[in-house]
Amino acid sequence: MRYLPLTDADRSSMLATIGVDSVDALFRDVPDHAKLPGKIAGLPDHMGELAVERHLSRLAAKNVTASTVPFFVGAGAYKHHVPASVDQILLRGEFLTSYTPYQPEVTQGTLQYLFEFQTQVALLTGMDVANASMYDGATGTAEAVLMAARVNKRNKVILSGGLHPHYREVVETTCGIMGMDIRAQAPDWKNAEDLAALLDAETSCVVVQTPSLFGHLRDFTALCDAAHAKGVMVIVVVTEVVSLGLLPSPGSMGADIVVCEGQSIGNGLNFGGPYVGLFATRDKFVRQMPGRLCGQTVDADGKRGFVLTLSTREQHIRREKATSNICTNSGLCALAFTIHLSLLGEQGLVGLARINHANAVTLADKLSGIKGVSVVNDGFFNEFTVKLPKKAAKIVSKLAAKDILAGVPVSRLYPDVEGLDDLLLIAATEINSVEDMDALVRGLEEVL
Amino acid sequence: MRYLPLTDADRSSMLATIGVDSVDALFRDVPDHAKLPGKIAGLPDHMGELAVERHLSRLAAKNVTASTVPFFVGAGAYKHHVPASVDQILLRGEFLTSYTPYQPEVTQGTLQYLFEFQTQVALLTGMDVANASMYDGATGTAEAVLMAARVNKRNKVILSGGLHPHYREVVETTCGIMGMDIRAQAPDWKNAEDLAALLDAETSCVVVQTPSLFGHLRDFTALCDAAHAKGVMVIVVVTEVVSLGLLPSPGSMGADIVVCEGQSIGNGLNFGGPYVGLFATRDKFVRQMPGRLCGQTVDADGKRGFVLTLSTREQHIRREKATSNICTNSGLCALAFTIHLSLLGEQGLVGLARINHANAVTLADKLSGIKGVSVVNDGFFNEFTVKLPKKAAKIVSKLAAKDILAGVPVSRLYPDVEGLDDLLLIAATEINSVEDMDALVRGLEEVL
Amino acid sequence: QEEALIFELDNPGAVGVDLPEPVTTKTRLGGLSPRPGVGLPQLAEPDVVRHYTRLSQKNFAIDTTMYPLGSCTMKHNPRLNEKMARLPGFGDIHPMQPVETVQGALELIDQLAYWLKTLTGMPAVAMSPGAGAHGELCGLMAIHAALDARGESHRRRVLVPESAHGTNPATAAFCGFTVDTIPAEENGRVSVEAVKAKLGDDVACIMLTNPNTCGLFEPQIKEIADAVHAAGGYFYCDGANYNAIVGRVRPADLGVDAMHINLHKTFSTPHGGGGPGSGPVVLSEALAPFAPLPFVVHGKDGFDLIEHAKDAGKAQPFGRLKGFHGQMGMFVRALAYMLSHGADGLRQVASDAVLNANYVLASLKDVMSASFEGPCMHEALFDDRFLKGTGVTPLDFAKAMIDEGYHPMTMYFPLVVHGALLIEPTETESKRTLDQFIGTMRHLAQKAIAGDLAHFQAAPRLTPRKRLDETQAARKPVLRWVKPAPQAVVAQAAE
Amino acid sequence: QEEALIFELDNPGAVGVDLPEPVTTKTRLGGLSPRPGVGLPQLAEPDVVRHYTRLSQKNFAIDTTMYPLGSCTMKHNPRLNEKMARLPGFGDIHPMQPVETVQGALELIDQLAYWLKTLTGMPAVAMSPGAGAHGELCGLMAIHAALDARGESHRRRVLVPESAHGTNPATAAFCGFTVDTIPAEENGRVSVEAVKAKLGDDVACIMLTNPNTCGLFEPQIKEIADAVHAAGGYFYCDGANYNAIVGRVRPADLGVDAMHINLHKTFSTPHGGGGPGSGPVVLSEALAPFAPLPFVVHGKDGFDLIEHAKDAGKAQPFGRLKGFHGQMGMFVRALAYMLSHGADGLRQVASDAVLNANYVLASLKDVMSASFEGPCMHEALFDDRFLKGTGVTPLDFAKAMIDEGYHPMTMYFPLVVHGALLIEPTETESKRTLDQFIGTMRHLAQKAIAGDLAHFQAAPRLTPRKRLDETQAARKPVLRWVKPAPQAVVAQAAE
Repeated sequence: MRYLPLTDADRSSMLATIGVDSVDALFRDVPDHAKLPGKIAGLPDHMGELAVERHLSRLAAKNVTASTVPFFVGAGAYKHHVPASVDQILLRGEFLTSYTPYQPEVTQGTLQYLFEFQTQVALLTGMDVANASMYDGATGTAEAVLMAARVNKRNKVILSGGLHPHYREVVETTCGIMGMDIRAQAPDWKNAEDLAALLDAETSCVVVQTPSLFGHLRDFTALCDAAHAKGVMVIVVVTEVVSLGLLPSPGSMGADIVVCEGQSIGNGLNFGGPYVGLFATRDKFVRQMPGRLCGQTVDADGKRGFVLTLSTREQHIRREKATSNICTNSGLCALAFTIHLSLLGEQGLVGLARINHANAVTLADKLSGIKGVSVVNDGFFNEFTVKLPKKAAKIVSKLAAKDILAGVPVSRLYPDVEGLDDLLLIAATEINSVEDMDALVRGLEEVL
Repeated sequence: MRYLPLTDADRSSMLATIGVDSVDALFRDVPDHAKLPGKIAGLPDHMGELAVERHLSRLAAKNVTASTVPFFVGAGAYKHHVPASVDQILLRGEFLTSYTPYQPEVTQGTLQYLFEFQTQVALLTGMDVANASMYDGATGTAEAVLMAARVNKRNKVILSGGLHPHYREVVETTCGIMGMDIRAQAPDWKNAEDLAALLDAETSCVVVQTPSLFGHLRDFTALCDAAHAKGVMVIVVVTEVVSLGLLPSPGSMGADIVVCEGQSIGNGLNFGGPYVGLFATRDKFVRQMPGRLCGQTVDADGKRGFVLTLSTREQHIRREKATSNICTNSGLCALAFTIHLSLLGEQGLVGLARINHANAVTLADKLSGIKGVSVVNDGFFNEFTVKLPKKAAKIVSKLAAKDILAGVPVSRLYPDVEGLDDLLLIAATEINSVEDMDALVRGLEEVL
Repeated sequence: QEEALIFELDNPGAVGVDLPEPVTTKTRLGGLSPRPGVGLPQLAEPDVVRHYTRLSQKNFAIDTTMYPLGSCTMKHNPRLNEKMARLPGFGDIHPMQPVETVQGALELIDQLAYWLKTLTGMPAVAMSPGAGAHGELCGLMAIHAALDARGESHRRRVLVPESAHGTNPATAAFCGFTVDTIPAEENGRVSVEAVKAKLGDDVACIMLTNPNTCGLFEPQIKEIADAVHAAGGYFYCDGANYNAIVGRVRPADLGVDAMHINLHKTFSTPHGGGGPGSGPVVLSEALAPFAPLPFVVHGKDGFDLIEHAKDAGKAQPFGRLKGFHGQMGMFVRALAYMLSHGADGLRQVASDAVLNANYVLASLKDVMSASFEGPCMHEALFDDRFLKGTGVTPLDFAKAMIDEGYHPMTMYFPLVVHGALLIEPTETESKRTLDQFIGTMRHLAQKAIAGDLAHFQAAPRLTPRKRLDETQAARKPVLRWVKPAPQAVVAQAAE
Repeated sequence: QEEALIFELDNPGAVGVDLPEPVTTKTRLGGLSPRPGVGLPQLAEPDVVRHYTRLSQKNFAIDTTMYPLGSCTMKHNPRLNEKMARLPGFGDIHPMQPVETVQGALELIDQLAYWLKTLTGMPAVAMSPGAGAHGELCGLMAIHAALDARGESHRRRVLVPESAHGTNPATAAFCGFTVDTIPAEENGRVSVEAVKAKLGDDVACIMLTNPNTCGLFEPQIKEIADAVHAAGGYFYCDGANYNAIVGRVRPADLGVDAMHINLHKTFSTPHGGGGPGSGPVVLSEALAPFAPLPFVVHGKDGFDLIEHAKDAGKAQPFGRLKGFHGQMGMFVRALAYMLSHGADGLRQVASDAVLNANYVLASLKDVMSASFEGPCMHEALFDDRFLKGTGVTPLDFAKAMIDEGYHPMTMYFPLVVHGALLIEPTETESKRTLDQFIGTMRHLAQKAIAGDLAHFQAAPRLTPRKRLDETQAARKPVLRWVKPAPQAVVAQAAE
């Protein structure tokens, strides 16, 4: 076995040193009935690299990849171009094969990029501080709801009808078990809900999303003012982080906690994971924030250095009194995010956001020209909702058969809600050429 | 431009420091007529990564890749499986973006792997010493011929009819211009030539290949004895270095210089380059050896370390009296070779050689069963010659149209020699499954 | 070499990417004004690449040194797995593509699930948890749901041994359970008597790590499981240390109802400086119906993805734990690792991991104080008794290891022994490396005992930073860079 | 940290690859006996990966530090280029596949040729040379062949300036020419008078580097070319320093007949610790017919590859220089680089390379001795006059730079000045980096002048090895590892 360096000669000599005559003797605490006499049945023996590559390549070849077809699928994960240097740095063993930086003297590399990541997230979201990443946007949202409850000791939660249903479900599952009162609003595909009207003195927080699931944009300043007047925390969720290059920051609107899915920057689609949750808040709430934090300090010589800090919030110190049970973050995805965002820089991020928006505007115009098709949105960033004259799910299937991946039917996310069957979410990013868009228009015209 | 860090503000301030008012002023020595006023016409402006990737991916997609079809092409370059870790180490910036190790204190990494490479090559070839690599096997062969002439001050060169024609042509071109008398033998597809009979007191060297172009094997011990008796140097060329895991080493047969194409270990096909030439000889000839050499020494503290050495042979010291004009080696390809060979180790190399041979034997048996097809070879390693009832070039084209890459028609290498049109070189390596072989047999049966 | 923060390298006007002009300048922002700016620094690509390459050089990693961090299973991360995860057919597919366009991805998840179920002997597995602690959450939520379904919602007490990872009690609390701690025995194990003493009809489950955090196999595990079951509770097993028994012991045979598997430990998906992880949870028949959404099933036209309770048939999923379908990238790596090892190799993994740990234990126990009699499982636990009177703390000792080129072991965990030093070599270290490590540890232990306190207190000496002031970091947290006021910039430039 | 040789890490019984059993044990070796053994060491993959990763950490590289090695053009190597070269459509195709299955590869070669011809203004290019010196060989062979075709085989003298790279005279000698050295002028240039004084009807060509190795553009280059042409000779231009003028000056406009282009310098294919390179040669009308085999042409069914003289039409190829068709992997990288820069970016490359060098020159000339009046081109040449009387040699100075984190500049080349220090920053270094570098160089120069000889003689202090004994290495060459005799093994084990 190529990964196992011990030879039989090594094993014999080591057993002699230990003073037992077989490895089995080392497993003496295992109940006899549970000791397997040999390898587990039903699984193949070890394979060489070539065989493993062939096996997995065969599976991979059965999937239709985003880069090879006109591709407009979004709904919380977006196909962007990631510079080649990002992945090359990620693959450096010093980053890839190191652990959580518990020994700061030999992990300043990891710690410094985490500090840079936290700063980038704070800048993007317009907030004071950010943590060193969460599993993803959805779990980050649930953590935010729990954090809000820790801050204001209230129990009622209002979820916007523009919130991604996966996020809503994760909040319902995770916070519901804690006994919180979750009030999810109906799908707000018309961008018409009035959340301020729902807030009261029992409300812990209200969770909104921008752009919303349906692509709608809103200014939440008034909502934040109304919420703060009632002691309610406002959690703003961003599932397409590139939008923050063009749209006003949640911080500037008054958000108390901002959660983003960071996949769009630095990370591939990966069929949904691993992704990276961004989590930012105001200074005053920092000790209620979940997740790992990197802080600046000095070393014995007075030089600037970085350490994990405020770990007294965390499970390995506080155990059942911790702010969260989280132990693992999404370090490598955060590194990808940080490197890509460093390459983009101010000019690149703003430019990328503008290209995304321009492509979406262009596509929306083209689609509006199709008979029976209308764009639902007034404003949007790089994704919008269209109303079709037929069921969207069927149309998407027919287009997939033509090797066009047209978007996400709203009914896939809301199978139980009536009246949404003809809605389709369509995303356009910098990867979409005008030819791609024309292919979608032609394809739609054919199948409608 | 993403690769150019200077900003316009930087440029202005730097020009001020220099004391000129424009970059143009720095080009004042350029004759006016040759000063281009602006960018060169006929070429596009700069492109982003996505655009470059798409442009090149379109070109790449027009080629049929070895991994996707039944593949039996050899004739001096072989498709083998290279472990993933090889390329990952190669891509480490510390190796990829460093230069020739002229400053040994900060390039011990490069120097040590070159020392390991030299040792591996010496072991494989059965020789005393090896250099730190040449451009490829063909240029290495020409250098070997020139080296032999430096050793014995003779002018006549005998090239076996089993030598790869590209190697022959490079020798003819490179050594011919020096006025050497090159006697290339007729293509020896029957493995019948008697080279010992051609040697005389004017002969500087005889160049043989094993396995030969046609896949034949020979014991060169008697030839070496005969040559040495007449003061003739024997140069043994190996174009498939994996064969050295199974076949007797050229050193054990008495070779004076061994040249190999090292591509098969660690390096992809790359449409013919870059590859890596291995070059080994006897201790007594080391000061006539061309190319870079790494040697062991000690540092100021007495610790073992490595440096480039014997550079008094080289062009940057000796100028027109150098042993060769070579300045660049094939360092990164040598690194790939060294890492892959380290992973293989004794057991892996021998095992790989046996699998290659077994696959070739199996394929030869299968092909022999086709009516009108015969295997020419008595012995072979992983490549052999078949005689077809029709012109091989046409058969190869017809099979290519069926997405089977069947091998190299001998006529492509010898278009001017009659009687070779029905010969086809077929290689089988560890990548060929029995299904691949059966596909070739079926394909051949269909087109014959 | 010093490396500034990326923000301090800002070079306004430089670009690190080249983007085309937008196809239109028309905007449809629904009345919002474009953001005036973000405040990000600008650098060209060469400067970004150099910055992060240089940062990387400040890290220790498995690729560069033995990293015997107890409980963390820092084993070799094969690059084949990275290559496979980057196949466009896995890396470049969207979770919301039509299922007919991702059949290979669903098949991969199904195959990985088969391996996990077969190895553990369990009938079901929930694939979506994002890490170990997330898996614990999944398991406890399934237990919660099962209890509710049984009408026993009053069962809200969870038994957790003293030696448990902090995630165990934190997770239990996170699910609204109360935590009841089982004291550790003298021998580092949990006794069935101690458990029985805590059982009652308000007990939801026990959370037991096995092998436990002292690196010991719980010999009474089956009796404990039986007792808990008899009392109407479930047995959640923390699988963080599954590396020690994979292929040799099936958790199903120990009475386990739920166990998370850290793919980033046992199955070698890289730790990446802290994540991402992946924590699938195997489930017993009793808990299987409550597994969360989504999951893969064999449909009539291939594989189907069940994303909603209404499509779940007889199952009663307790909800959803994560956006989309789980850590696909980690699944590919883990399956590549499993295929590479096979049934024979995985058994060897456990054998060699345990052998290596016992070899370290046997070779050091005369100079360092082993906390418990051997044999141990995959890690060897020492405590600070051997440092008594020397003035050298476990922290000092650990920092001295750094100067010898080793990443320290885990310190001060588990909490059940004083000054714990937990060494996990893993199965991918050679005997040669272990012998060198043992030699160094013996040398350091002897040096400490010989009274060379100064050596330890001054360590580490050879690192980019000396010991860092963690107290200052926590007292006045500086969690982000802030652009210096113009005056400060001037002062800095003048330096 | 010390790293043993891979051979010293031999662990017999370990494997680094897992191979299946052969499909048959039947052999057909034509009477040869299988080799008894090779003597290679055996290691598992983790140990091999760690070994080479640790070795890599002993190197300086562009990715980690400024590397101002004059004449070597150590610029940023974009990873995009590496990614493109690894596309299976380029990396996984065989040079002898049927041409109809490699049309994209031939098209890429054709496109790269178009770029090279357009940039240089030359009508033809030979693609196959494997490196710069190999390109020189190609150019001189073409000249040789052209002279022979003209019936002027008596022209066998080649003029080479004193300041030339050693490859120039070596190449000329390699082609059977005699080398006649042109002395350098006081101002570091070659004068047309000095050339004219050497001309005669036995002159085959002049080999001139432009910009030259002193980092200067030859102002009389056109006059020199005209004089050589008038005398019946050819003008071979060494294009090693083309980086300085790409996009701003077309070699064709200078009267060049042949010039090699180091793709690994101007077009940023990585140096990789010494190679591989790639050295296409652009050719004038006069030399074009003699370009070597093989070459790509536009055929009626797409691209054709001409591999034999009989298919070459009116061309008279002088032969073949290399197996197969050239350094395809480098072609892909170079074209990716060219497309990324475009016509506008490539012009900027030259401008910034020259600007950076002049900035260094201007910022250091008051403390170090500049060899020639500026402006320079892409590199700044200093000599050791500023060290006079200090006892510090250029070598000492260079080693002291290492301790400051910089790879030294080129030393003792070109030979035309005493104690040369040749600094080439390249266009991919930022002003910030240059300012830091300049600050360090000024500091070191002042330290040397202030008399701190000991500091320099003891340098480098911070490297894995102190200065190495090159004399011993050359006097008693040890060029390979040899297995120690059994006795030595025992002694070593006992240590």
